[in-house]
Amino acid sequence: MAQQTPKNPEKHCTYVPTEKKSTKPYHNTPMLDELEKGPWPSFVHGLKRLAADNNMMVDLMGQLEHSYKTRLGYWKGGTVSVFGYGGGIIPRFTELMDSNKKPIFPESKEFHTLRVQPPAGNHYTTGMLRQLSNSWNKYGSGLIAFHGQTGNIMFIGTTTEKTQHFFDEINEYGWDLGGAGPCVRTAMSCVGAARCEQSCANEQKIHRLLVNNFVDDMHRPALPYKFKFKVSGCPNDCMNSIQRSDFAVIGTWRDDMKVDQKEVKAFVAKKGRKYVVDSVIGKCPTNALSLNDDDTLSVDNRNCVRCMHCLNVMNKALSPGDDKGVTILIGGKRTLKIGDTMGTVIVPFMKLETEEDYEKLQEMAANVIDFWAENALEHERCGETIDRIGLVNFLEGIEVDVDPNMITNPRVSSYVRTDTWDEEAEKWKERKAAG
Amino acid sequence: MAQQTPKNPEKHCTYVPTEKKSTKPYHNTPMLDELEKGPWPSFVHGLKRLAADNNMMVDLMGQLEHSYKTRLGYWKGGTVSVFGYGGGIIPRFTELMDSNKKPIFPESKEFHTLRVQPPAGNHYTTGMLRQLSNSWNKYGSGLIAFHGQTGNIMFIGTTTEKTQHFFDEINEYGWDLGGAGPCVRTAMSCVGAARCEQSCANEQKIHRLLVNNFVDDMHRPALPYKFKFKVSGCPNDCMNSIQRSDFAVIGTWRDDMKVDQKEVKAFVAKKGRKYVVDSVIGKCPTNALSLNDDDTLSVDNRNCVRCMHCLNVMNKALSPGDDKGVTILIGGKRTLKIGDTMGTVIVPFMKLETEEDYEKLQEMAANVIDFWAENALEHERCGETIDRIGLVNFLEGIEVDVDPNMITNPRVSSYVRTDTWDEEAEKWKERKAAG
Amino acid sequence: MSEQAAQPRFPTESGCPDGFQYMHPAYIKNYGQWAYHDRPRPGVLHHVSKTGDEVWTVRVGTQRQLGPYEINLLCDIIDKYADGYVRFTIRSNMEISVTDEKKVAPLVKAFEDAGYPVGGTGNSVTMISHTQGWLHCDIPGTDASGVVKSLMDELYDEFVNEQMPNRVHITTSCCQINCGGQGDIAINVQHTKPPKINHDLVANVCERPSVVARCPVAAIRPAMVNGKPSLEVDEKKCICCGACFPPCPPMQINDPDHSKLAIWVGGKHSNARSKPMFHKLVAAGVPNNPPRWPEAAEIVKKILRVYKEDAQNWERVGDWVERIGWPRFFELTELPFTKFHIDNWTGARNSLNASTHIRF
Amino acid sequence: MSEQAAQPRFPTESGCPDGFQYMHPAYIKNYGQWAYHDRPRPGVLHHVSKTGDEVWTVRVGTQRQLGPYEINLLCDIIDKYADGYVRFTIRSNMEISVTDEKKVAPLVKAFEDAGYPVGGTGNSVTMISHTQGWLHCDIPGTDASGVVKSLMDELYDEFVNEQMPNRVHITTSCCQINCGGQGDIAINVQHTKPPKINHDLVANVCERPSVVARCPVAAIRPAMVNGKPSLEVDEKKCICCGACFPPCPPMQINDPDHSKLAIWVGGKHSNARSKPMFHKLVAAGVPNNPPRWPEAAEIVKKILRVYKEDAQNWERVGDWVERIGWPRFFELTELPFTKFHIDNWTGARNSLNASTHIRF
Ligand code: SRM
Ligand code: SRM
Ligand code: SRM
Ligand code: SRM
Ligand code: SF4
Ligand code: SF4
Ligand code: SF4
Ligand code: SF4
Ligand code: SF4
Ligand code: SF4
Ligand code: SF4
Ligand code: SF4
Repeated sequence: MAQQTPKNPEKHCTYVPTEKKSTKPYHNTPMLDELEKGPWPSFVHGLKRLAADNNMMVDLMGQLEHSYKTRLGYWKGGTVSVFGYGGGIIPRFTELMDSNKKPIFPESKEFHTLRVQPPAGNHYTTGMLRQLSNSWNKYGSGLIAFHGQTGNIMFIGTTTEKTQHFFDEINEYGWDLGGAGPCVRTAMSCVGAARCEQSCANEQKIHRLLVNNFVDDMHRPALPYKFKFKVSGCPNDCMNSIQRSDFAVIGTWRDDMKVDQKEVKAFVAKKGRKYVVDSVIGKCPTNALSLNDDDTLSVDNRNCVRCMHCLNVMNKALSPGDDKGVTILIGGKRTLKIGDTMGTVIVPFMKLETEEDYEKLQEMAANVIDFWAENALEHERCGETIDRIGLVNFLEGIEVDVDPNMITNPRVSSYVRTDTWDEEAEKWKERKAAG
Repeated sequence: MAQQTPKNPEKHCTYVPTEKKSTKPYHNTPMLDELEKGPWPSFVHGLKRLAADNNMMVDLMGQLEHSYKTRLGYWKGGTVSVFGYGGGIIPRFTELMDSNKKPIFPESKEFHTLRVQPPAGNHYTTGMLRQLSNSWNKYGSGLIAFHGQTGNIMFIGTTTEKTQHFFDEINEYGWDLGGAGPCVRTAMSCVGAARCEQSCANEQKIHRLLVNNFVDDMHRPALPYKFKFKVSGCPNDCMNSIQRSDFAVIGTWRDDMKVDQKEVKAFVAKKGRKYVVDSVIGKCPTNALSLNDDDTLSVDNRNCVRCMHCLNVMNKALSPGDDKGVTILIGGKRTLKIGDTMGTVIVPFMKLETEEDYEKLQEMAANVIDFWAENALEHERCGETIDRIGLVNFLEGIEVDVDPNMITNPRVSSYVRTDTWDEEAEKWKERKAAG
Repeated sequence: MSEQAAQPRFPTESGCPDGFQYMHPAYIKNYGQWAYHDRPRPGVLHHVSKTGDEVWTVRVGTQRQLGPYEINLLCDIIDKYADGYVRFTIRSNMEISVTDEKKVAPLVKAFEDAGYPVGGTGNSVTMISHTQGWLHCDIPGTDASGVVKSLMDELYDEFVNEQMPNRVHITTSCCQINCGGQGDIAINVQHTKPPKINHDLVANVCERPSVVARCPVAAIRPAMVNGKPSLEVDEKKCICCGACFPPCPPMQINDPDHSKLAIWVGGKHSNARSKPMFHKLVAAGVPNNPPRWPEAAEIVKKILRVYKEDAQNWERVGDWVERIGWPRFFELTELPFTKFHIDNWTGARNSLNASTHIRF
Repeated sequence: MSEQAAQPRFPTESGCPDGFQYMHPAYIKNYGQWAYHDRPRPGVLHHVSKTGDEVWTVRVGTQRQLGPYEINLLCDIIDKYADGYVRFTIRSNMEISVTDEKKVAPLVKAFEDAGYPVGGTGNSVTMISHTQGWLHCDIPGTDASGVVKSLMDELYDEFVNEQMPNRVHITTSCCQINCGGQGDIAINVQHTKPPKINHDLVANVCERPSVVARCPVAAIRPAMVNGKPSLEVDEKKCICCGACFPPCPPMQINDPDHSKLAIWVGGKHSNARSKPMFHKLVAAGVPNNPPRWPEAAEIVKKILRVYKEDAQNWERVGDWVERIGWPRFFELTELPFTKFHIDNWTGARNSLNASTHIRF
């Protein structure tokens, strides 16, 4: 469907200035032009506005159009960094050369990206957005991605020289680079406690505590491979942490969920019993819910697995309990080498109240990274290490006791050596006795 | 708890004759004697009765007691067969020798077992049982196991020489050896149509058709390894065929299940709505059932996966449909080498009505065995072959088209080469068009 | 005579006999016609045919290994109180059918008087499926008949009554190969030490390449030991499965002390409700303690007690544990959870908890 | 100046900035105090605090890559019609909160007048999470911004309305590495030919051992090619994943014709109802067809249409397919089922149907 013509074209996402500041003539971009059509805000209008402003983006559009035509990419990597750091920059050099090895699109022959850590939760004032944008205009293409899939602000497109100047300027007013390469990466946390009733954790604190404890490991890549933290305030996991981070911290609660029976009745009255039975009761993964004849709700908290579904649907009537904490899962990542992995529960529940609690969290993260850094092969993610050496060896390495919550079911394979069964059984009994 | 003293000790499972026909004195068997206690019929009383009858069992008890004392077994294998056959016998020779290499228990130094195929469904007349028992008394220890876990009658304990005589005698009146070694093994089928309302197949016919088509492969072991058929009349799978056979044939139906609403109401009246909801409706794996307000039952046959549960519980009210047939799963086995495997659906539904239908079944079995025999490594079960070469290659080998019912979900791994996607997609479309 | 004897006889390859020859006439008449069944009492099935015919079937527990005495004893009862037809179930129980309800009670009584339990139907603990053990097998770590007898003595009441949430199928196996197969509860041998190799014999007795090929973890290497070709085992790799023992008896895996028992739970073959499931390890290091294996029996009884109390109608052991979760299972049974419970075999990743689904 | 410039400046390793500096005052005041929320209209969230405070949040779709013009355009609106605070979601949507309900309608209108869609909340199709593509990445098989723009044009109505059974999270990725991650629907590159190796460059550019180590199927061997040390690929083994390309650009995996798109369905991160799930392959061989990739868009729209019609309330795409079964999914979407759908990677055994559970 087509974009209806705007009332105020000068203040519209489709606006492209007629006045041209850039000195280099535009390239023909018939294919990209196709993407100016349609109702969704077009990045092509954006590129054209920048091309009107600077030559780098004129040539960038030339190379991009060429990619569209030939269905191939033309960037290669390299090494660029700012003084004192080893990572945080994704350097790009054009591969499109003419017969005498000169760049076909010289103005954008260098087109590096700076990965800058956003504030936890991606909160900004308009003032700060404008300030960042202005700095980038001075030193770069002007193009900023809010945000990359790992959470960084990506300042896309500048030269090696200007990289340093830009970093110096924004670092002065409080911004630091994120991760790139084999290092601790920029973390992500959900809006959580700031604006979400489901939050069982202080995402802001956890996020910054974890990642700012490893600034050195982030800025000077020396780990076997990337390591990502993600923090979600509840099992809805809006940060995709289980599948997309090496170290996932997810809020949950240990006591009974809160049920406001008045609101339950109101909900039933509004939606009808059938809806409640089909959409809430019937969709509980463990049949832990039943709707009483008086339109109140009974919850079998012992079998509730904190999946969040009923709290999501009956948002006003049901809430997490008071005894809040986090579950930690380790080892999630994408496909490379062994296929996708999800994080595995390593800490079923960790209370996060006192400063000591938070220190324990920090220690846990440090232990994991230390053990992994020492034992992983090159380019091996933590989840791959666990898969290779086995969960049990990993647990021993980070000094965490086995717990049945770490598994969905005990072994089905009889291929195991149980010489020391009695000792291991003793350990369990002692731990139980200790409580 | 102790066995109460019998009214008629002479006609009781605990009876041991005082009169002794065997010439060799009994060995002391304090440990075995312990197993004469308790209410369950004791095999030890049985052994003692036989020991009273023949010397072989006197010494057998001696060796068995020795095993109990030392917690070790003392049999080794060897090669014994009847004329014309290569298998069907499990030869046993004692390993317990004295200092001059003479058997410590000479009378039972040979203790071979004949595996004899029972009639499909394990049906006997008392006359036939007595006749078999008499033959075995003549030539063997007298001890018979009804039945082995693969379904054979096991005639336990005789010498190499008598093995032939016994076989000759029973073979004359209609009994044949089963399988042992790398060959087609004795099959099993449930009581099924003979006495079970759930039966969706003619187990008798399927069982004998399959196995008697391979008598040569059974009697002359020349396959990579064992191959077992099992036949269950319905998905209750009373023959454990999915996990315990290489080729499982299981009855099922394609049309709607039969619901006798009168009986449904009667059942609800008898058991109450709560029971019906908790034990039937609520336990359907696909929520395909709902209990109407008038105590009748609605079945979503489209989502019913024929699990049998509701038919099991509401046995009188619910029955399989009319359009009956079988599902075939291939590759079940126990642990060795790669861990336990279950059979995989290879034929979601096969009609078995006409003789042609049954021939198709026979062909399918022959194709599977041929392909496996040609492509398996030594000592590799069919399920291991499938696991090693991949289901797709196996299907191509036996010329069966892929079907989504063979899997629980499509691939999650992107590690696949899809060059010929379009051709494969075409095949599917053609098959759909063909209907 | 001797001449004849010298003449070898060619076998008649008759294969699997036709069951109809020996089938109860009512089965034949109503073959494929059965309408429904109920259970008038534990151990008795009542099947009704669409033709209106009815059969009552009495299920009787046996010791599986039968001699002439008990075969005749049982056949006498069947001839006298029933119709002379009998079948065996997959669990070595006898099933005797009669078409006249009046015959049921006397038939049941006759078996009970002769010491044979009537039961094993429906939601009972039926006969344990057992294997050969020391009586006959060449590789057993323990006995079969003895283990089964001891357990059935303990579970006698559960056989003759129907008091369980659903039917309970127990299996035993006398080595790790596990001919008994999967069970709601399975008691299997679990070796804990690598094989002791009798190097003098290997060369003569074993086909070394196929022994090497048999090892699931490739722990076996051909080697020369004091001048003779033999095999050696990498004891770090070896998981003591005993798979090398059948093809190569000199690889002594059995050990009176180190061959232990392990208990597995939740195996299920039927497709009822849940799909078929493998059993899972719950306890190992259980002493192999003849003649009555009391330690194994204790654990089995404990598990059954908890299952009986906690499971819902029609939940098999595996269904039940899936519902309440494994952590709760270990809590209720008070069995220790150890590192050995965490699978590490191919595909083990699928058994890890990759979610926040946790019961607190 | 130049002197100064010569003096390198030491970085302040301040790390991740404190979010409270830039947070809306109502967020700070009610931090951890929120009681519930509802959605007065698509694209607007209304959160109520235990303190009684309320905030209305307007969610606005953006093109992710923003320049000074649109940053100022959007900030002007936020300053004029809202409170000067904004946050970005994980899907590059802006969220602008106001404490006065009256401000919502004008704010929404201002964004819409400027061409920015308000939506993406609740059971809508929210913004597609995208990656870098030809714009910046060194290994892309296709573009990202262009694919997303084309798709969002097609799905515009689903973004500004809430008409789906549950929220729909779509991801795209411009190579098989898949930075976009799992999605209810994921559109990823799928290469179909092994890398073409530029042997002249390998020696200088690639650390051969680590390239060899990168291959998931061990298809790469070091080799001498016309006198130079290079690498060779066993094309029988190679599954064309492209993993060797990032560490060794001479292993050209990208091909204008043979780098196709594949569509995956049923990925799910949340723990709601079902545990997290990986997405599954449903269609491959889809042409990589800039500038608008119509073939991919068609399949995505078809899947969404069927999902919308057939799924129950609150079922995510993955939940829905699990309930109706995959055979039904292929039937309803009329997508061809092929041998490529059958997994063959480690643990694939778990994806085979080892039961008679079949829908006819
Ligand atoms: C006689 C026998 C078949 C045979 O030809 O040998 C048989 C016969 C019946 N089975 Fe079975 N099953 C028999 C072994 C099995 C087995 C295999 C085994 O025991 O090793 C299984 C699979 C076990 C497993 O899943 O691990 C088996 C799983 C079932 C089920 C499914 C139970 C469940 O809910 O999972 C049913 C349905 C039911 O219980 O109503 C069933 C139902 C029945 C019914 C009620 C069928 C009928 O309507 O007649 C039969 C009477 C059983 C009873 O005890 O009430 N039968 N049944 C077997 C008796 C064994 C015994 O002596 O105890
Ligand atoms: C006799 C019997 C146990 C019993 O007392 O009932 C038995 C006994 C033996 N089995 Fe078994 N198996 C018996 C049923 C089974 C079953 C159950 C079944 O068939 O449903 C299984 C599991 C299903 C399967 O086929 O996997 C079974 C899985 C094995 C295995 C493991 C096969 C595997 O691939 O994992 C072996 C080892 C081997 O074959 O190398 C084995 C090997 C053996 C050997 C031959 C031991 C050996 O390798 O020397 C045993 C001979 C004992 C003897 O002296 O008689 N037996 N075996 C069963 C056969 C009696 C009969 O013919 O009726
Ligand atoms: C703003 C954001 C977090 C952030 O800090 O960025 C967010 C915010 C909320 N999410 Fe989310 N989710 C956000 C990304 C996600 C993601 C990740 C993603 O989009 O890539 C997921 C996991 C997706 C998956 O499972 O693959 C996610 C899974 C959920 C769920 C679980 C849905 C389900 O049934 O599976 C809920 C519960 C619900 O829908 O009520 C939820 C609920 C919510 C609620 C309603 C929480 C609350 O009470 O305030 C928030 C308003 C959402 C809305 O649209 O109505 N949020 N939510 C993200 C908005 C993304 C966007 O712009 O569209
Ligand atoms: C920029 C970004 C995509 C985007 O446009 O948003 C991105 C871009 C690249 N990713 Fe990524 N990944 C980005 C988020 C992700 C994510 C999502 C996440 O973090 O939640 C994943 C999946 C989760 C994970 O970590 O597995 C991801 C999994 C990968 C992988 C596969 C890792 C694996 O173990 O399977 C690679 C390949 C590698 O690391 O060797 C990779 C490699 C790359 C490289 C460096 C390509 C390369 O190896 O040369 C890309 C640089 C593109 C460029 O020129 O900027 N990227 N990458 C995201 C980072 C921006 C940011 O910092 O905020
Ligand atoms: S993860 Fe939970 S707490 Fe965080 S935003 Fe999503 S729903 Fe709210
Ligand atoms: S949170 Fe999930 S598991 Fe718990 S009761 Fe609600 S729906 Fe059930
Ligand atoms: S498998 Fe089915 S048909 Fe056969 S006996 Fe069991 S319940 Fe009856
Ligand atoms: S047979 Fe099973 S799946 Fe079908 S309706 Fe009955 S319980 Fe449900
Ligand atoms: S389980 Fe092992 S020991 Fe027992 S009979 Fe089978 S093979 Fe022999
Ligand atoms: S016991 Fe098992 S693991 Fe050990 S060497 Fe023998 S076969 Fe290999
Ligand atoms: S998906 Fe591939 S091509 Fe796209 S950004 Fe990530 S690594 Fe680069
Ligand atoms: S494309 Fe993938 S499979 Fe092929 S050689 Fe490269 S890394 Fe190996």
